[in-house]
Amino acid sequence: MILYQGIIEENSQLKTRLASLKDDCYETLNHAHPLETDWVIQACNQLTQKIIAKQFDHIIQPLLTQYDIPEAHFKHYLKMFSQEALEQKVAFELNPQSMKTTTDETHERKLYPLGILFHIAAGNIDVLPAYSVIEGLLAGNINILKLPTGDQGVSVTLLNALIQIEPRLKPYIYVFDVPSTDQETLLQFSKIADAIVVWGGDDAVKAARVMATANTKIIDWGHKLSFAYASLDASDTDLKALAQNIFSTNQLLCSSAQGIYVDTRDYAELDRFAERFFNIMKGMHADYQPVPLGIRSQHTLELYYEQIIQKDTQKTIFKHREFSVVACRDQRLEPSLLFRNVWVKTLPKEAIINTLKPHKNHLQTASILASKDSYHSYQELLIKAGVVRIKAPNEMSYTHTNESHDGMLPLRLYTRIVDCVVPRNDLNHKK
Amino acid sequence: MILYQGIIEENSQLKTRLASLKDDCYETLNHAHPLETDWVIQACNQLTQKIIAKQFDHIIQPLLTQYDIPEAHFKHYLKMFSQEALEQKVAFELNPQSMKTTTDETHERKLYPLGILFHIAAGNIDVLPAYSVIEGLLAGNINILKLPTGDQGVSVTLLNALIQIEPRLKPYIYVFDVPSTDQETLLQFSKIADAIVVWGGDDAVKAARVMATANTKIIDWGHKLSFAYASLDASDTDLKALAQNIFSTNQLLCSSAQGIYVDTRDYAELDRFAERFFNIMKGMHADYQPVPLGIRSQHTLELYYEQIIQKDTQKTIFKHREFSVVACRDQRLEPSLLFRNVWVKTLPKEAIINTLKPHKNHLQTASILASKDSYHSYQELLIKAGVVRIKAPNEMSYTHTNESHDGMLPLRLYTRIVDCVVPRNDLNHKK
Amino acid sequence: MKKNALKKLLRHHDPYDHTGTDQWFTEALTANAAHHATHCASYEDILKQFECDLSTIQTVEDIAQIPPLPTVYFKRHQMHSAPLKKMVIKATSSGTTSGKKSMIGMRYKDLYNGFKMIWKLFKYHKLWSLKRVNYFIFGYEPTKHVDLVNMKSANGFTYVAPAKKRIYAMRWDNASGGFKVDLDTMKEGLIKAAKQRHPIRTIGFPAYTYFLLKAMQEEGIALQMPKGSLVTIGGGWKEFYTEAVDKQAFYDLVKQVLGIEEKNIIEFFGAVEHPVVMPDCEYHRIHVPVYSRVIIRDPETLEPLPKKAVGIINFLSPMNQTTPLTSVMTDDLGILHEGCECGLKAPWLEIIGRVGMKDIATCAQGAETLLNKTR
Amino acid sequence: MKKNALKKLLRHHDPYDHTGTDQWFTEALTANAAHHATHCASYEDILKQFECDLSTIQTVEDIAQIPPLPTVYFKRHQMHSAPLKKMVIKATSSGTTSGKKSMIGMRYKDLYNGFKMIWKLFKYHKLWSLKRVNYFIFGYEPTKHVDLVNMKSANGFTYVAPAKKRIYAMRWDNASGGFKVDLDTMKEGLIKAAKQRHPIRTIGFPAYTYFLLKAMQEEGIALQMPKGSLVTIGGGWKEFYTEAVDKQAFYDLVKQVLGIEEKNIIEFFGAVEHPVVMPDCEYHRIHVPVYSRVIIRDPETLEPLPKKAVGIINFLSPMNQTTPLTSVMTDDLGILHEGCECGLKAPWLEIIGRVGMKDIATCAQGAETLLNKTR
Repeated sequence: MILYQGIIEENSQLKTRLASLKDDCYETLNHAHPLETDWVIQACNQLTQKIIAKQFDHIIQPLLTQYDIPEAHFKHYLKMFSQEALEQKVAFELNPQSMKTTTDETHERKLYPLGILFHIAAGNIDVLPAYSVIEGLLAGNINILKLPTGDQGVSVTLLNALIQIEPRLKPYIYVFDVPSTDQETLLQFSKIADAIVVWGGDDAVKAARVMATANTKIIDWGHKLSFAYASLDASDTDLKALAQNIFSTNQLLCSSAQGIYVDTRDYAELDRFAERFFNIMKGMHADYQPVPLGIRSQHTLELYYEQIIQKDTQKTIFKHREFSVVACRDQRLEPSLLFRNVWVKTLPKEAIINTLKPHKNHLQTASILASKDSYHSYQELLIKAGVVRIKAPNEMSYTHTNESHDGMLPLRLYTRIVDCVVPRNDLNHKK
Repeated sequence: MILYQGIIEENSQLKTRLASLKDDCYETLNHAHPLETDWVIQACNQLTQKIIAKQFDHIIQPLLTQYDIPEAHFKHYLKMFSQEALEQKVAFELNPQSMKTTTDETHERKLYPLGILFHIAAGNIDVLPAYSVIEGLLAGNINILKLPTGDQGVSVTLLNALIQIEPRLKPYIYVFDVPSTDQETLLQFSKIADAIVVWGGDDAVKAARVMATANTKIIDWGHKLSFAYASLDASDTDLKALAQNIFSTNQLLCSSAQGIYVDTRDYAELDRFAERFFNIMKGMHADYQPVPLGIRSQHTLELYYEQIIQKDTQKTIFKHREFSVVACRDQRLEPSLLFRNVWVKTLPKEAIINTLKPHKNHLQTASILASKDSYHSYQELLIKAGVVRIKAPNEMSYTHTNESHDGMLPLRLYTRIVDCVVPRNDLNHKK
Repeated sequence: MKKNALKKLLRHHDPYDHTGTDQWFTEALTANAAHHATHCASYEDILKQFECDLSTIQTVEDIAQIPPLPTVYFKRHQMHSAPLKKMVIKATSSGTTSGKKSMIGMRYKDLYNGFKMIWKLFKYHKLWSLKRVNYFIFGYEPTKHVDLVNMKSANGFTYVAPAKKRIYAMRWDNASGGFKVDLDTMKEGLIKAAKQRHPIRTIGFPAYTYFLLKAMQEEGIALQMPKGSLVTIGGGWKEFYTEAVDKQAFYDLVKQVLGIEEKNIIEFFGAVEHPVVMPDCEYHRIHVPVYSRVIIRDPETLEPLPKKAVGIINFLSPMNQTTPLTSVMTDDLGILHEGCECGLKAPWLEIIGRVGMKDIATCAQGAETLLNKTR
Repeated sequence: MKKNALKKLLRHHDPYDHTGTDQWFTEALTANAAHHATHCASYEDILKQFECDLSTIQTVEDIAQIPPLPTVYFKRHQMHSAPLKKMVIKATSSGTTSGKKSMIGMRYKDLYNGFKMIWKLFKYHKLWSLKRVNYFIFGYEPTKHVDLVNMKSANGFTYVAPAKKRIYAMRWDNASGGFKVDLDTMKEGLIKAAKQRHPIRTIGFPAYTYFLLKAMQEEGIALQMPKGSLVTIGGGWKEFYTEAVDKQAFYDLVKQVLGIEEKNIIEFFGAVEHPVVMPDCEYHRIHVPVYSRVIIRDPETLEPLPKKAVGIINFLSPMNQTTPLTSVMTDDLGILHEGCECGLKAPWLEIIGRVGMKDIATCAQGAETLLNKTR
């Protein structure tokens, strides 16, 4: 599906639309009223109301089911699009007051949009592509969105709903459903754009870097890894909270814990810790919808394989029908098998930086399961190693008001500061 | 030359130092006292005093001569490193107050350095590599600097002088003189670094993007193009001011005017404008040190060639021994022949965006030479096309207090925001 | 004595008579396991690890005791009961995104036994023919550059009936150093063949066959192929899954474009890690031949399940003495059924799909790669 | 009549007698210009544009009136007075970063005249020899893959004295499809040659020669080459500029490592766009042979300058009838001197360097590329 200036069309129109896209974008820059943040905020706010009023349940409910998202979480996310939240976001990220120079009246400094953004969306959560475009709009940009492979139309529906509410957004939104393999079309988008906003794995980020010309900015929101860090005396409360994150996100989010690092060098202690966590999971799993049979089968096979090679790996495997905990003998930060399969590894405090720093920008959230006396020293080391979010175990995937995105402020990256001299004529002084 | 934790060494030590670099950087993260901005500011301030006191004239004076930089300009640049200016810069760019959330005491937000920066410096002005490292230090980072080809040792001298003043900077500065062709070594640096800060042309930016792994950020300060935009009724005062920029910078800076776009469609008017500017240059050139013979010879040849092909290009050539003005029939934004050879092209107001926008992130400074009534509409169009600095003609290459760099704030890009939950224990409330 | 079991199995007149061959199969299988345990130390270790005593395996009910090796094991480890140089075919499975491939070896003995199996099976399905046919191979042209089992089997298949001509969809291109898809030549060849008296046989990847026929249909091409023409498909079902082509739609397409009846469309089910080929019956069901037994295992406990239950497919076969394919756990989910309108009593296998959710969505970095690796 | 002028010029006994050949040169040059104007429309246009009337050129003082073509013109335009297929040599200049190369053609006639020129010049410099020598060529091995003038001239030079052996520094490597530098073989060859009785001749790029000798010096190698050995260098001075090797240091290095005296080191100055070879004298000065005249032009006005003044070097020569090289403006700055201890009266040319500041520093985007293009 294509969404082009408020018109929804078949993919077969791609060539025609591609031919006019650059001129249409330039036309908007030339003659359209510059996009006002308030239009976007009001439109999002109204759309939120409609969603709360269940007008979009036909697309929202299947998503919640598919990703097993509790209604409460969804409500929380929805709040992010309320007028209040968006106004706060814009005020915090763009902070127009901070542009004022008090020392010199001969110069003005103002934020402007970059101009045209090309979003390469990833397919992990279906509303993310639309979210990326909304951020682009909040910063005042024209947005070209490439939908992820297998997109089910949610983004187009939501963005089109925004346009219905606020038709002045029309010339600022272009959505195309082009496969990632169609490099030629992607290159054309990137040539038009001031910046490529790329979501996705390392391959997507790398591909964008290789594709783009040097005068196209690349803003990447690559995939990240998150984990928990625990001391041996971690409380049951904390461990339960962590299990809650693992069960409820299925470890699919960048912010989901993939595993637990334990502050020990002793494998026997590690195994005891793993078993303890396994038992905690066992006590909780019934509260969550089971994962699909296909996934469970895959884990059974993967863990059966682990069992076969156990002689070599020396891993200790705790397997339940629905989840597993594997105590490893290495320290490598890696994704888990996902869907409630947790690795547990030793990572003595002294080794935190040397082990995790090589992962640098891949690190995102950590939760710390430790008593008060060691908590802060753990936190400092994890931050130095590159972690950008320290969260409570059950809140690892919970987004707070005005949070940065992977340590950066998206709206700032989508804008540029323009410095202007105040011309002599206007100033009426100076030689 | 190598500068490694305060020790100056021969390039032959490269292999040994390379082998320990990662561990030494990690050791600093692990155990060194985190770098305080104030150390850097104080050290820069003291170094500035020493330079003013002529203690570094043996390296500074040859630079000023080589680049024909007037003493006054240099003094102006020097002021940027005073305590007051740097404190202002840090306050404006990092603005730690803005990180405070007033609405929620359960979360803390703080700026942290990215960690380790790898600066790939360009060779255009000899103090720039050192400047890039100072920005990295102000943001609290460990800095690895690759000197540009043909570096004359100024950066090492200055950075070493900083370390002499403030020895606590030692573990935060590493300078290597590695050729750009030694991709293997550069890749090793980039693997250690959280971000590559790349200065230079499109090729350098592109090479960094291709080289770096996806989890290495790339912050590029690519080469830019600047120009003047004039209406036919531009004042002599403005034209003289522009000529001043062209004579004094030799068009070598990103911010130097390469040529003048004129708001007309009429080639005859364009030619008259070109001749007028030529005559203004003629009246001023004696005030400036002549460009070297080799350069002049090159221009003579280039313009002689232009003369031979004039039948095809229809350019009008105004040539003086020391400079030239060429009225062209195309509208392409391009570098001039440099060293006081100015192109003049038609660019009617209506065509500004369509002509310039394709250059997007290559655009930097424009000066507007026009009467009050058209000035602001020109400015708006130029900004929309992507220009990030609008300057008075003689101040195009003059850096103002707290100016952004190519529309971005470097210190912001060299830091990350870390969001931390305030642990329950500390907070004493919440379940 | 046990060695004779395999011979007897291969000599048995009815390739679908399970009851009549259960004992020979059991004996041949344990003999095969013992052979691998003797010649391959890591296989012996695995038998020990799972406390499998081959001597206790007496009836076909017991064969589930032999620990199945998951296909991922063959992808990550090389495991052979014969030196590499003794192998005449080193088959690698294709199509894994991660680049990890199973390495399966075959010796002359295996090939010879395989030929005997194919002789029986093809005879049963009336595939042998003395009439010359035009082959359309939706696969790779044979070349020294690549070593893919699909290529080898597709090409070998062109000797089942004498070939008049062979046209390949994927031809080696020296310029690019790789294969290039050339469906145009295939199309023109088909149009030409419809006017001739020699039957055609198409062979190969269902996806390519489908793409070409679909394109021809869109051009309004409707041919009538000579009597005795066959469409055979197989060798790579993954493409079929992702394109989600409904099988019936495919049969209708073949009928419409080539004028070949559904009963003359034959699918071969097979896997690199399982040395038995399975042609489908006229009702397009994959009956298990006597050279193979299928156990469906619980997706959570891996315990054998009864008929009609969904589980992970475990193939057992004594057909390969080079690589320990004795009992192989696939990545596929399936159901074993009994009773078919075609009259065959051998159970038939319904393939449900690959383990792991398809199009799985995650942003945890590296997970995609990992998931692909395990598929 | 005028055509005979070139013949007379080539037949003149003393290749450095300017006074005795001025008139023939002038006549040959105007005839050459007229020839090109007749066969090459764009050359005719340029003569017209600069209002050059060839008939007014009577004495050698007048030849400055012929408009010189800058080398950049040959790099950006193809300009020939003969069809491409008639050319036996299509020389391209190497070493420009931008990839733009001059295309210079030569026909048999040009080659034949060139041979006559070289015969005279080499005779004068006593370079012809009947003694077999070992050649060490710091250049490209001849191959069908590349078409570089340096390669051709270096190889042609190995017929000046009969070759015993030829060792090339740059050898074609089929694997990589490019040339590979192999200085080790050169080094070993030199060590071996020092023990033999045949003299050696080295030929080619000064930079490579320098690098090898420097490496040998660092290894403490000091050879004594057989009597009659020569070091000849030329073909690419740019490398020398950037390495900033002092010439005397180079001569000393040759003496120390190869035991060859300074007077046996001969440099050939030349440019792709100028069809005359200029060997240096024993004082290493480049005297202008009679087949060429050099005008030094004002770097700002392009007016001819007197002797001893620094300016842009303008070469004039009637030697090429395929490409209009009649008057070529180089990118080099130089001075024309008179009087030399070697006794030659022909003026000699001092090369100051390339136009354009070296290692120019700018951040205006694209400017580097532009500057490279014009060099």
